Amino acid sequence: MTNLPINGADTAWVLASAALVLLMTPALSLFYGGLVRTKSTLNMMMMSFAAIGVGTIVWILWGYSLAFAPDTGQGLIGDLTHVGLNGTLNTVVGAQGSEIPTLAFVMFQMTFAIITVALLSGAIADRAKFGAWVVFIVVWLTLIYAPVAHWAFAAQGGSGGWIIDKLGALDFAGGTVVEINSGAAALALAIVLGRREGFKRDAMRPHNIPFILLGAGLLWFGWFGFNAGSALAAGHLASVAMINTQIATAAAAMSWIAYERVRNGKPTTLGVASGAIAGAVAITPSCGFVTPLGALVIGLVGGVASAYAVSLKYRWNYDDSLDVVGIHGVGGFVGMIGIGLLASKAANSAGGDGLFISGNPDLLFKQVIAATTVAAFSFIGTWIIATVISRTIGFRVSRDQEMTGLDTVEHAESAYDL
Amino acid sequence: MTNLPINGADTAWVLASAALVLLMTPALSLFYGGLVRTKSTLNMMMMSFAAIGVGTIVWILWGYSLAFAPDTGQGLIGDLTHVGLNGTLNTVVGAQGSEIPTLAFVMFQMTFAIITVALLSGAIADRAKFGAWVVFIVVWLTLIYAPVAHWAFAAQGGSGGWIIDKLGALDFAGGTVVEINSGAAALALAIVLGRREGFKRDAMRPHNIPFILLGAGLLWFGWFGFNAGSALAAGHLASVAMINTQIATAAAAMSWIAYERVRNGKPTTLGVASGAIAGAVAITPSCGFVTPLGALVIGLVGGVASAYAVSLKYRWNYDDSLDVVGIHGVGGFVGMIGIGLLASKAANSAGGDGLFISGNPDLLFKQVIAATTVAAFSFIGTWIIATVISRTIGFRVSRDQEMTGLDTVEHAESAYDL
Amino acid sequence: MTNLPINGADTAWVLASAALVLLMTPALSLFYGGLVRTKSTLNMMMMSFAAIGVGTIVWILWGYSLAFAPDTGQGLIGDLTHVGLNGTLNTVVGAQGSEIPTLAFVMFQMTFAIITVALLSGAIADRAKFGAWVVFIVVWLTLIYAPVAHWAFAAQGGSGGWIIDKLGALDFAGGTVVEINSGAAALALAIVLGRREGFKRDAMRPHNIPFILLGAGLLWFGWFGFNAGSALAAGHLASVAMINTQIATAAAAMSWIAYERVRNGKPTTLGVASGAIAGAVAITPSCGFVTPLGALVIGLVGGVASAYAVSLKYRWNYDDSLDVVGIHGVGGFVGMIGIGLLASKAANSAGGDGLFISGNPDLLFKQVIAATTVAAFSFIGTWIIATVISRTIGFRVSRDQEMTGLDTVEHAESAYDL
Amino acid sequence: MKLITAVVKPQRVHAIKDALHEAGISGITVTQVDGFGRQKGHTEVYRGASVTVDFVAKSKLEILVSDGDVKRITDVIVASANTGSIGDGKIWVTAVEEVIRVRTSERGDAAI
Amino acid sequence: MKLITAVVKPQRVHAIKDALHEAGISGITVTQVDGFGRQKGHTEVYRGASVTVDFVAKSKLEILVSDGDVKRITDVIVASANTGSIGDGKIWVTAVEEVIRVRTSERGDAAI
Amino acid sequence: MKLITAVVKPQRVHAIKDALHEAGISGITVTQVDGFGRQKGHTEVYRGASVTVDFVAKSKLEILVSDGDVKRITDVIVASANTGSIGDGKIWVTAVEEVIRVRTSERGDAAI
Ligand SMILES: Nc1ncnc2c1ncn2[C@@H]1O[C@H](COP(=O)(O)OP(=O)(O)O)[C@@H](O)[C@H]1O
Ligand SMILES: Nc1ncnc2c1ncn2[C@@H]1O[C@H](COP(=O)(O)OP(=O)(O)O)[C@@H](O)[C@H]1O
Ligand SMILES: Nc1ncnc2c1ncn2[C@@H]1O[C@H](COP(=O)(O)OP(=O)(O)O)[C@@H](O)[C@H]1O
Repeated sequence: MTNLPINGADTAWVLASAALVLLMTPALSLFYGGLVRTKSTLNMMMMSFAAIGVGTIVWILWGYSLAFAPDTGQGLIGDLTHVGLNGTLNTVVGAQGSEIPTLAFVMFQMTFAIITVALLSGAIADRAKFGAWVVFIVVWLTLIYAPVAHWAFAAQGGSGGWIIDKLGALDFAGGTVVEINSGAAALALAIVLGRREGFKRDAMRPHNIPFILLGAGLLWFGWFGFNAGSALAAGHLASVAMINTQIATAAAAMSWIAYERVRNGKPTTLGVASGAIAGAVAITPSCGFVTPLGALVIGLVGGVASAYAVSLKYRWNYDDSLDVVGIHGVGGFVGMIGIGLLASKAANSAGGDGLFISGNPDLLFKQVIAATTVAAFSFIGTWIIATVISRTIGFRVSRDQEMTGLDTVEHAESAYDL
Repeated sequence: MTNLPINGADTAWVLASAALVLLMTPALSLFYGGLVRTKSTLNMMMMSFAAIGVGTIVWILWGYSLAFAPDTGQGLIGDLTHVGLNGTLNTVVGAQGSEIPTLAFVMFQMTFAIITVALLSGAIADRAKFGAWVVFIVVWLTLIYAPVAHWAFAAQGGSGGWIIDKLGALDFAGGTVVEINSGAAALALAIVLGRREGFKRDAMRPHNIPFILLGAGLLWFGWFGFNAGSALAAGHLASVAMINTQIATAAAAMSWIAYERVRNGKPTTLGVASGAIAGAVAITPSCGFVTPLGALVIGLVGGVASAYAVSLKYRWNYDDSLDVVGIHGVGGFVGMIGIGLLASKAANSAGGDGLFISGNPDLLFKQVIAATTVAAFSFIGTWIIATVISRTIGFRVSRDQEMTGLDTVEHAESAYDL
Repeated sequence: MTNLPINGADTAWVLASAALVLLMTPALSLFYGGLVRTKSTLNMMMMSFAAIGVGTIVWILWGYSLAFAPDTGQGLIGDLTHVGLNGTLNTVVGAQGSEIPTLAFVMFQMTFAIITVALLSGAIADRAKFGAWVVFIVVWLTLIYAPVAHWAFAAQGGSGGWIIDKLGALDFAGGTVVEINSGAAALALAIVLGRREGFKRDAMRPHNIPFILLGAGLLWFGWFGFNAGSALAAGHLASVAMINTQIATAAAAMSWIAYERVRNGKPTTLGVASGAIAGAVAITPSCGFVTPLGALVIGLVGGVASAYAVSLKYRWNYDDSLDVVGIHGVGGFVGMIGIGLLASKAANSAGGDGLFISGNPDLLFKQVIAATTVAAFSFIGTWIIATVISRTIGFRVSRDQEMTGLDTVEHAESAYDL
Repeated sequence: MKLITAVVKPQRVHAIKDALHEAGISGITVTQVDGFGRQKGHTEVYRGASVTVDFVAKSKLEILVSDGDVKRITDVIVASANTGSIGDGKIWVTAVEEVIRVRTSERGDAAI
Repeated sequence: MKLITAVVKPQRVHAIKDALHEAGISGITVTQVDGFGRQKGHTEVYRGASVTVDFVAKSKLEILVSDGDVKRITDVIVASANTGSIGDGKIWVTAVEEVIRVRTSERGDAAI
Repeated sequence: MKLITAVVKPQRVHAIKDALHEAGISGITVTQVDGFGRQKGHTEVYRGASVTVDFVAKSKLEILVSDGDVKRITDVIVASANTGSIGDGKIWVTAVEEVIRVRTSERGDAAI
């Protein structure tokens, strides 16, 4: 079989980006691992690594096909053409002149699926059975992630996913697919599994904040692949996406700690790390559609919104342990709505103009529909999946095991022996 | 001197890949550093950094020339044309249309030499004199690594290295040069240096498992440069190599812990990290020759094979402290033989068809010859080198120093002061 | 607006490089964080993250314009054309055939500004008010960094920055802008803030040396983007810059520990990490102008020079706590003067020939002028800025707060809860 | 004056501290210790090699009290430390000849 | 023989050690402990949630001395540990029935 | 009842524990401590600056025993802790007035 011609520069950029995004999941494992108490550090990290391991297999066997194979007709799901990566060798995808090998695209998208499910583990820190988590990954990627990815990412000339091809809402790098999806699913998981022993009573200090900062630094680094790589080409669009990512991430890190400074008196390192993530989340859907100054606004707002949102769990009594809802859910909404307000064709002529640019609320409206539909679907779907797992094989360890800590209980290991 | 024209996209990819592979050695130092006890953490990491420092100098002064300069005639070694990187400025290497600057290639290959020798340090953890290790690096890279790299990597239109140009065995990214070579050499080193004080008696728990996981994550990331970069071009082949790397690494991480779950009752985080490395090792020679489903098989087998193999040292009483033999040696064989069985021209028309694809055992036969020859050469050569060092300057610290720990003894430092 | 055409390969390389350089600041935070005592680890890391956050905002609002907008006439500073990144969307910069999007260049240069100011924090470890540090970042980037970057980096066909366009001194990747600038500024800061409680009296051991090594490893990795990315194209020049970076970094790591071995009896891990940074610093200005063997010499000298220089603070009684002066200041001078001696048109025909190559001291002379002028400007300017901050809002915490440690005092956090 | 030493489960320290506080004790010195006793440790597995961690993490509390308070305070500790399961720990009492408060040089009961 | 136990501020340990050394004491055993007392801990904040760290890090020194040295040595410790601020710590003295040096099996005052 | 306290080299703890076990002792409480004594620490070097680490890591064992067991048990410890080199450590014995097992409230020898 002859290889179809590709654009080498774009391929180089997408391959590099795929490597960067893959790194984000180990980075997340460090970020999450540092946030929990010593006794379940390894379990926390292991949940991310399981997402990589299991997610990869699911993706190549059927996940990619469900998400990106030709639509079955209603814009809801792909067909089984590419099961087992059938038909992806030596073929290409992408706009004319900007083709890349299909496998580069499969790889790049795989890393998105992996990190999205890994993010969810933050909601159920310290208390989930590892075996149940593995089962959850398989089911969730199949029933929730693949369809949502299809909706928002599978552009097939008008007959692909309903969000991108029919509704016409804009989501550059996964504000719906990754962020709102993970935020909503995390809320469902946190509710179904219930609160940790000692929630609101015991001090649950992060056990290793340098790990959190390093994790955040590596996530920041990887996010350039995530966002700028989503241009699928090395050019102007990737450049604007990259600098917007930098700006919003930096701005949110600063606005989070400014908010903390006012509210609690001190800017914290955990705040700077959390703010960075919140900003990167908020700019994820919007990085390819707004100008740098638009990104600055989205970042500043995203940081404060999430800094505020992470306290709600104490008020509303759900134990979203590592704040997936407050950071990814809320940040995702900020980004999607930010597009509706601030998108500008000056940044991307193939994008749109938001309310503040054109005075026209059309785009905003579409953004809200996309965001809320994904949130609702993901919340309900995840709630059902988690409930079924809970009632069958059980999703939570016993109270005693939880007190002892998951590292010895689930993995027969201790994180440190200093 | 005018610069010869190059392919910018391919150059960009190879430069990025070289950076990725260089990162693997600090990543390895973290992986290895976390595996040992606190008292020799720094020494463990230092051995890797010495490999970078000394390896770089050896490589530019004579290593590159021995490996890649024109063959001296028998397919065994390169000549001295490029000593001191003579004749490498502003010249190019690579297939027509896909040329890259020679220095990019020199740099990329240098990172392979560095990590290969760094890997060996795992076999002699906690007990080697640092000065002797530095001497060993120089000698081993010269007498063992450079020839083997020449054999398998120096394609010179039929008159280059014997494995690639005469035998015609396939090794995409270093299953022989890096993996089997390091595994066999590690076994020789472990035997010559002897067992650690307390081997099989004392509990030698890894002192920092989060470091191990982070190291594994960074190695995984860097391995994309290692394997996909070995295509030396940003195109279809790099893409298939990258996704195969991802698939096998993920699959082996999962198959290792599945095996552990059955044998010991629990899936461990050290297992997931070890399995990932084992899978990446197994796919290293094969990533550019098999289909994604082939990579899945190789990964699943590689993980279980290495999980089984790492216990052998307790039975056979050699103290390969950090399991270089069980992971790199065994994984390298799995990958080389995997090519003989599963290689498919559908993945790479310039490759071959394995036994299971074509029914023809020819390729398998060549793979076995290449693998066993390298193993034998490396084992014997390393055994001689290590023995000479032992008998002259001494390779092992005193029993007392070993008990105290190498960090204070060899480096006058302590890893932590928390 | 139509996008101006770009070179995709060069764009891919610059985008990848920008990501690499951004990663250097979190890496630095780890390097610095590991060097201090536990009680101010987070503050140390936070200073770097603040440099990212604040630096990004300053850069896009006015910093980039001051540095790279058209010169105001004397070669001293850029005008306000690009305030708020005005006029940078969809435009290009770069030589013909090698154009990249302006935003890619803005992003790449931003990462340089960030890390330069972050470096300074090493001089004032354990004792600076966080709020004052934030103010300092804004002022310093504006008044010191932006002008110096303009001088040495803003080539505008003869009418740009005075160092590059008038004097004609050579600085490939920031020996003046980043290294000498940070070294001189660090000295001023250390003097203005004064010595730490217990300087020379108390043992101030690094609290986490594995972090230092990992930080050094990531810095090394990122430095390829820093130096080879400064070619702004993926070709011969980037390749020579990359391999020179590798060679000098490795050589200096080795020469530092060889020097230590002789002076103190043991090669240390902190030495290998410090030497690597010193070598990377020394090759920063010279990487694109010397041959690989020239890089080897610069690295060997740079390592020893810095290893010697870091002890001077005890003799001269200034508390440059983490040795910014000894490593970046001294290394920067080694590199700038190294060009004057060893530069060769064989490596870069657009460069020059140094004294040892051509026998002509012309270039050396220019190099010395550039280096000393930047050092003087930076030292005096920073001294004034720091003094003003000290006398107004105060730059240093109280003696009691310093004894307690900045993490609890300034950030209400503890690094570890193991 | 007496010194009451109690080796207890770490997770009970918080409750014991509260109970002591209520009983009028404000000063306590706590040390992290490894306990060997009837309660056994656990097994860990690293690359197939089993490692027995044969101690159990415990907290040791030291409390200086006046002679008359010994019974009352040990009772408080027993009550608040008890979980009824093995490994709940031990309390022992020793005589103290002198107590000094560093800050004021007060001695005896006044220094407690 | 007596055992002098002193719970003091960690930053004073260096000075105390020097003072003791001058007073002829060369053997000391030091333990890192958490102190609860009049001196309160501090508050930390993580994502808006306040966490009270209710103990203060202290160092516990144990020193075996001959009967006749008790007063002199406790005075030395008080003098060198005192900063005049709350939390300076406590010293207590208990009787020791026997002391043995492991290396030589010496007993009593000779073993100190 | 008596409390035997032994400060020993960490690398001997395993052997001592085994020896005590054989001697019928099952309960021990171990603390990581820093020892200052005749055995000196070591020197570290950071960027050319020498740092003296003037303590040596030691383990402190505390063992409650019945009065009659003191001699036998201290002998066991001496025998198993001894390496003949400086820094082998010290053992001291103090009187204990009361021992209580938390779980059962048993007192005296029965609680040991
Ligand atoms: N004889 C002893 N001397 C010193 N400490 C002891 C002794 N016996 C028990 N301990 C301490 O008390 C802890 C609890 O004892 P253990 O025998 O496990 O349970 P229990 O107290 O319920 O019988 C042990 O972990 C150890 O720290
Ligand atoms: N009754 C006590 N028993 C044991 N330790 C005590 C007691 N009271 C105080 N301490 C120890 O002494 C330390 C200092 O005591 P604190 O009350 O804070 O200040 P001060 O000694 O100045 O009154 C405490 O942190 C604690 O470790
Ligand atoms: N007077 C003392 N009081 C308390 N602990 C002591 C005393 N003397 C020694 N020690 C402890 O015993 C340990 C060993 O003592 P050292 O003088 O080094 O050796 P040796 O016991 O062989 O004479 C010391 O590290 C210290 O922890």
